[in-house]
Amino acid sequence: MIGRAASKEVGTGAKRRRPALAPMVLAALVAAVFIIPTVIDNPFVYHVFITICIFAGLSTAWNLVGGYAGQLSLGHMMFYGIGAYAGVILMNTGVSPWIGMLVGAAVAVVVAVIVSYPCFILRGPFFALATIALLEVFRVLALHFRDVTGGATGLMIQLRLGWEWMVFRDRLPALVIAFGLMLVCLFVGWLIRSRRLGFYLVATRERESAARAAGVPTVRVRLVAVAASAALTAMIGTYHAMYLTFIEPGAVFSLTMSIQIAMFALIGGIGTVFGPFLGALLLVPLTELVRGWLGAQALGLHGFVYGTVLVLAALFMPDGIMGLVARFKGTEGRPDDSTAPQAEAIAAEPRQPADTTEPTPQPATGAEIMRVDGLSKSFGGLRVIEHASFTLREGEILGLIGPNGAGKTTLFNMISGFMEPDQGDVAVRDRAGDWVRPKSPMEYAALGIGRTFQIVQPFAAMTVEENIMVGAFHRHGHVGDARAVARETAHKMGLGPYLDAEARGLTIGGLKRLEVARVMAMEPRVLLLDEVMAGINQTDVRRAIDLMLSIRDGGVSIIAIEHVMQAVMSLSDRVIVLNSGHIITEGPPREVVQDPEVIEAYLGKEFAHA
Amino acid sequence: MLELRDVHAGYGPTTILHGVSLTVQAGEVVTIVGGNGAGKTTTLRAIAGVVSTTAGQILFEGEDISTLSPHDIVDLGITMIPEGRQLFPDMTVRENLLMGAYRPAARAARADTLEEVLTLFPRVRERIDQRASHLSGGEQQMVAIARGMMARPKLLMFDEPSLGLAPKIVSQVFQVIEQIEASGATVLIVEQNVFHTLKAANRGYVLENGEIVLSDDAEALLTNDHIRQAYLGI
Amino acid sequence: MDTFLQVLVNGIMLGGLFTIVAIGLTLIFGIVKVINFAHGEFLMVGMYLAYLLTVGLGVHPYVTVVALAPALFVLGALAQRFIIQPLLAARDEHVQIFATVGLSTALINLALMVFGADIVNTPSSGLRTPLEIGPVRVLIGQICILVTAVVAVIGLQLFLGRTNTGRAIRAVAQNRTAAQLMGINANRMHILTFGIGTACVGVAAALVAPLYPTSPNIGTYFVLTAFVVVVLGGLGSIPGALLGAMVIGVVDAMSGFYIGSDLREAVVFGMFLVILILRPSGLLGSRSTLSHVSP
Amino acid sequence: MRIRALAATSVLALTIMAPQAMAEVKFGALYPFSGPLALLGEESARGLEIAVDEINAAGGVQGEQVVLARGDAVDPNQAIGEARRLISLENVKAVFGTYSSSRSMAASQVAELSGIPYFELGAVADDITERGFTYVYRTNPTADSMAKLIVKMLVDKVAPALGKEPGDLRIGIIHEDSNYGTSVAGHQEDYGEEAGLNIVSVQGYPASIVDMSSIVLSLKEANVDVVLQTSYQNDSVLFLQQANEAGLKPAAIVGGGGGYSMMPTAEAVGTDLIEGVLDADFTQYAVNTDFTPGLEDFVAAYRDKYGSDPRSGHSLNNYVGAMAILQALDEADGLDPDAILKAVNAIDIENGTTAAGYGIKFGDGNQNERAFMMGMQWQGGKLVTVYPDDAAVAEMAITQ
Repeated sequence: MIGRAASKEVGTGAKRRRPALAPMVLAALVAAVFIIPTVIDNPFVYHVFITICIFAGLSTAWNLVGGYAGQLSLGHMMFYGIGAYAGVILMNTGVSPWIGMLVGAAVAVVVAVIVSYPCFILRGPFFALATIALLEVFRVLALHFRDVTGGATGLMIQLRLGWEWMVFRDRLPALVIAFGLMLVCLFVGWLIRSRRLGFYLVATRERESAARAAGVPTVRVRLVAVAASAALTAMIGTYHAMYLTFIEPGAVFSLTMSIQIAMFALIGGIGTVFGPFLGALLLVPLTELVRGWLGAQALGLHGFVYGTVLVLAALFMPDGIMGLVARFKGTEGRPDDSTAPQAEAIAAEPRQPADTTEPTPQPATGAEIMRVDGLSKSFGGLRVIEHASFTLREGEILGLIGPNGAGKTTLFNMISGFMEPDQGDVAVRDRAGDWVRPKSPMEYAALGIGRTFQIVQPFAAMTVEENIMVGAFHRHGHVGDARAVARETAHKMGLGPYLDAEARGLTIGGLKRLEVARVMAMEPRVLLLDEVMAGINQTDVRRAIDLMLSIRDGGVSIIAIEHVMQAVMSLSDRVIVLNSGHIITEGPPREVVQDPEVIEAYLGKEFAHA
Repeated sequence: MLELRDVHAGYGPTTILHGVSLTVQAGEVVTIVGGNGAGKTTTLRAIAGVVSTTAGQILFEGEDISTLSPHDIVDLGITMIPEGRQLFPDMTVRENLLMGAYRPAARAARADTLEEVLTLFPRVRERIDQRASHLSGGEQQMVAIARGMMARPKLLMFDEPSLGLAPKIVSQVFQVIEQIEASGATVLIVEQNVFHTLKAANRGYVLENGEIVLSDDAEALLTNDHIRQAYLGI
Repeated sequence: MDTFLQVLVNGIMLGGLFTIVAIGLTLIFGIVKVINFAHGEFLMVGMYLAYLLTVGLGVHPYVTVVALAPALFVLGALAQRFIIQPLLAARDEHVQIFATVGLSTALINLALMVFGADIVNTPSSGLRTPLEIGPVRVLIGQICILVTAVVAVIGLQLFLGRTNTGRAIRAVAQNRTAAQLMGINANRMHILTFGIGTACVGVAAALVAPLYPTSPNIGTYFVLTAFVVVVLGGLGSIPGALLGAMVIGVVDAMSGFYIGSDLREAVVFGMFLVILILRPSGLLGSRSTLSHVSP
Repeated sequence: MRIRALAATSVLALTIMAPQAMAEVKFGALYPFSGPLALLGEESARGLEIAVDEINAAGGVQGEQVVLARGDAVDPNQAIGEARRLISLENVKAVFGTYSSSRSMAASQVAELSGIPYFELGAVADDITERGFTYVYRTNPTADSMAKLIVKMLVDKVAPALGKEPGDLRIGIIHEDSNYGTSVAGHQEDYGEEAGLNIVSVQGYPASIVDMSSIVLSLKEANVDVVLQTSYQNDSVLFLQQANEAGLKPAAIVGGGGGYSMMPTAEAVGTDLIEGVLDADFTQYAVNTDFTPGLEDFVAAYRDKYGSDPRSGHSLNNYVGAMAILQALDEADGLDPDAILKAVNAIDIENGTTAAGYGIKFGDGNQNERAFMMGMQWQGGKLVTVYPDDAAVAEMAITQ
């Protein structure tokens, strides 16, 4: 959960509603990286700015994986090394590094996909350790296969000058290429962040399970991010090798440099589009200066300062420069969460004055849409669900009740693909009318089955609008459409005033509604609601009921786990009672609550006889 | 013995309790009733010091404990038996019980307390050298209660003791709670099994959206229409 | 055959060395659940201290353990209290990694400033004397390391299993909230654990310093190997660390002898990756500690 | 143009902290002053500093005092940056450096493209002067000459002393696996095969290694007579200790510079253990001073300035190279690059007339074709020169 600033990003919702000052400042800074050295026209200044471009580019590319996808890679230089070796080896056989660059990028993508896929099961520090180990393996292999890589002696490029060879006597062309590469990285970073892919990545990073429920192909989006990142890193590697004219395994597969590019991102603001750029812009010249001052003073002094700065930055500036900027700008465009009562009315059309004791007239329900047959699941020795079977019809509201621990959520997990049943299966009728047996959350989502989680799973660092957009993207690939759907849904759910608020600031009630809004935005055919009424105050329960009924009237089937009996009674067309993993009864709500077995299970033995 | 005055508490930016006031007299069994998410668990956690209080006071035997840390509160004689058992899964039952008497005051009488507790829970004695994670849900709940008693608390707080247990086991758990009451201990209990709890309790509070909306004798609450409708479903 | 035996014994001795270094790491890793990239640098600091004390006071290097263990305990406890703990609340666990990486960098360079890039050698005081046992040779110092490693494993295991404090430490690791409800001060237990883990490194430093040259970068080598050992043995499992270290030690020695020294690291890290992915719980790890793998 | 000048000035003001003095000529001193190579980087730079002091005391270069602008070449990319800074901001007339081969490769390329003379005084990688550069010169001997000397020493001295034909010697080569060790070992193999030596094992290992028992064991298995090790300090110490402990006792151990030339290594392993170990390296201090005139003065100057004896021969060799260049520059006609090249190309110093023994004359690729290494042996706790004979101060002692 990195980067509060992630949600304040240029290119996302915040952009249009705020004076465009920040983008202009950023654009000016980017341009300055090119203009300053050309004006001063001094080779050293050129070098500093070329280095800024290279590190900003590398750091931005790293950020696709380390920031957006939240996978802390500390071995990213493996891709840089691949690019560098591809470029140099090919150049020395007479192939232009421009082609070498593409070859390197292609190889890096292949390597990235192969090594990342298994590593994605690893979390946080373990992913970092695995990437370090991979980097070491690459370095050792580069040392070992000296026929190809030149081994420890390294490889030198033949000094052929000109655009074709990326080597110049003048500094300007070198800057042009470095700057160009940096722009490409920034553009790709911006593009990904402002498109569906970026939303999916951040959603996956924030809450993987919720993202899967929203139909996000979590593995695929991360692989795309890794591939893009690897390709960009490799391209910069190729160019930098031409710039250095000499490469060796220790220098290109360098852990220190891998950490350094991650650090630029950290200091600038991990997960933001321009954070890594700002980090490099600030730190590269600073490092040069500090080395000038301290390098000769004492052995290791500047490394000591560098390490200390890293610790301090982690302690006091975990959101980086972009975080500071966001904090400085304050919470404009965002209501004060602590005082505003978030129990904002749910804006469903009021229905006929309803009487809770009067069962809602049951509309003619359609054909079967889901069949659950003989599901069983045990954890360890404990049978959580035993042989559960039921069907769901189109436009039906099915209440699922039972004491806590009866297995309701487990059942939900199995009929949304999050848990594989030990026995039995789930069949869903797809839009074409054929019965299919989905397996993964993604397949369930693709069939139009949306679910909420009992324990709310917001994408905490995203705004309310962005949270809902993740759901909306399921049907609307375009950002604009998704945003429109998200806003409409938000207003319907009474979340209108909080569109720009970060999800983490909402109350439990607000989060529950956000959870429903996100799944609603998927425009599902079947809605699985896990205790969405809990924590909503009494008056809103009525409105929530109306909302659900209007959803149902739109042809959506609903299965609702609910404890608020008032809601269960007035909502459900049918109620299933689950106790200790068994379905003990099912039928119309009125009948079910009269059932002595239900009363005993749900309310206790004494009550049944009372 | 225990008094909450307008307590506000929550997690991070989210406030769950919006001014909860209640009292528990020595020797009483008091229950807090409410829907999921109403703030029952948070109330107990605030008393135990696991959740920090943002406003209001929690007085225990006249002393304000709202700023104390959990281990200090345990020292004062308040023990909470958490929801979902929360045993130490890789420890044996004996080790779990010993952890209950971790604080120095309880440690002195540890052997005696253990014997007393095991007498109360013969089933736990049978399982004493098993790993906690290998026990059934009901057994785990017994161990959790036994562990709580190891601290020899003046006030014992139960959070959803019947959660996830089969009806037969639930009855057993409540029998145990009644035994504890009978021994004169003060008990504050949070439970979704409203009927059972109100049967066992002297008094009850109804908590909705982080506020106490009703308080009365347990018997009166059992016949209260609002309760019957909202929590008993009739 | 004799050669094979010698390689095997070398591997086991190396295993002893890795155990003594990794044992503190697995404790910290398994209980505080923090990945401490500065672990190797703590060892480095310990080795320099051992050198200074041995040379300065003219004592046997093993005597320095009396000062090293407490000194490193304090160092570790301070790191936990002032660097790790403030970051536990951070929304992002990555920030912790950056912090320990920063600490590691700072310590390496601090050593460079104080001692220079030159290696220093702690007097070996007879510990380098080879013993011939049948066809194999081992150093007295290596045997001391192995014995201490085994004793430390048993000792820590007893401490964690049989003492109140040890149980409290485990309780915090297994269920922090429940532990707090038992009246255990979880933060203090973490500081204590970090301190004990680092104190183990102090013991290691006193044992390792007389046998191996000390340089600012020495920790870098050890820390990666130690991570491999910890993951192989199973996170937080003390006997696992011993087993993992033995496996890595023998693999290291065998691959160095039979495959070639230049590919040794590739073999060890390759093994690490395979274990991480295929058997993330390690050899002796409990499945319940698998917080590092997606469900 | 005014704006540009202003901007340049402000950047300069930001970047340059050193005070400027009058009537001086500035050269760059580009070495790794921090990072893992800092120790010998610093030691190398001291040789250059002593040469500058000496030249300044004698009136400077063309009447101007020489000042050095330091550049810290921690890694290749920084070497490039520092080279650029020295050349464009400090406006140095030439750059001296670099000790480390990889840094030298990177930095000298900057100088070449900028047309500023670059004098390598200490890096040994052959490639540096095999790139056909115009502005890059090297005064010191290379990896190639080190390997050549070691093989010659084996054939000329070691084999006869052991009473064996060179072809009967079983030779094991081990080396740290960075550029330095790898290239020396590669040449050892080539020259060894040329000389008909029986090389039975070649093994690389990372310099950061903490346990060499596997290598020691495999050498023992291979039953080697001679071990050639090219190494830094840590691995030299480890090897000597672990070989001794494992009972590996080859008739000769020949080190290739690095750790073997350093007093701390001898202190670390003990004088007993290092006794008789051979070494090939830059000229060191226990050498026949008839062959190295000026060496004693250098050592005296070093002691004066730094308060200790030189820690290795790196300072001496940097000193010799720098002196030759600076003296040539004093004779030159101005200090523009072409004048410098002209003056340097004219250098012709005979063997046996410098403090390092070797003469200086630039040949192919601007490599000093007269540079050679010396063979040394640890005798009685000192590293004494034993080969070639005219530089030797002691007989090589080989015991069977």
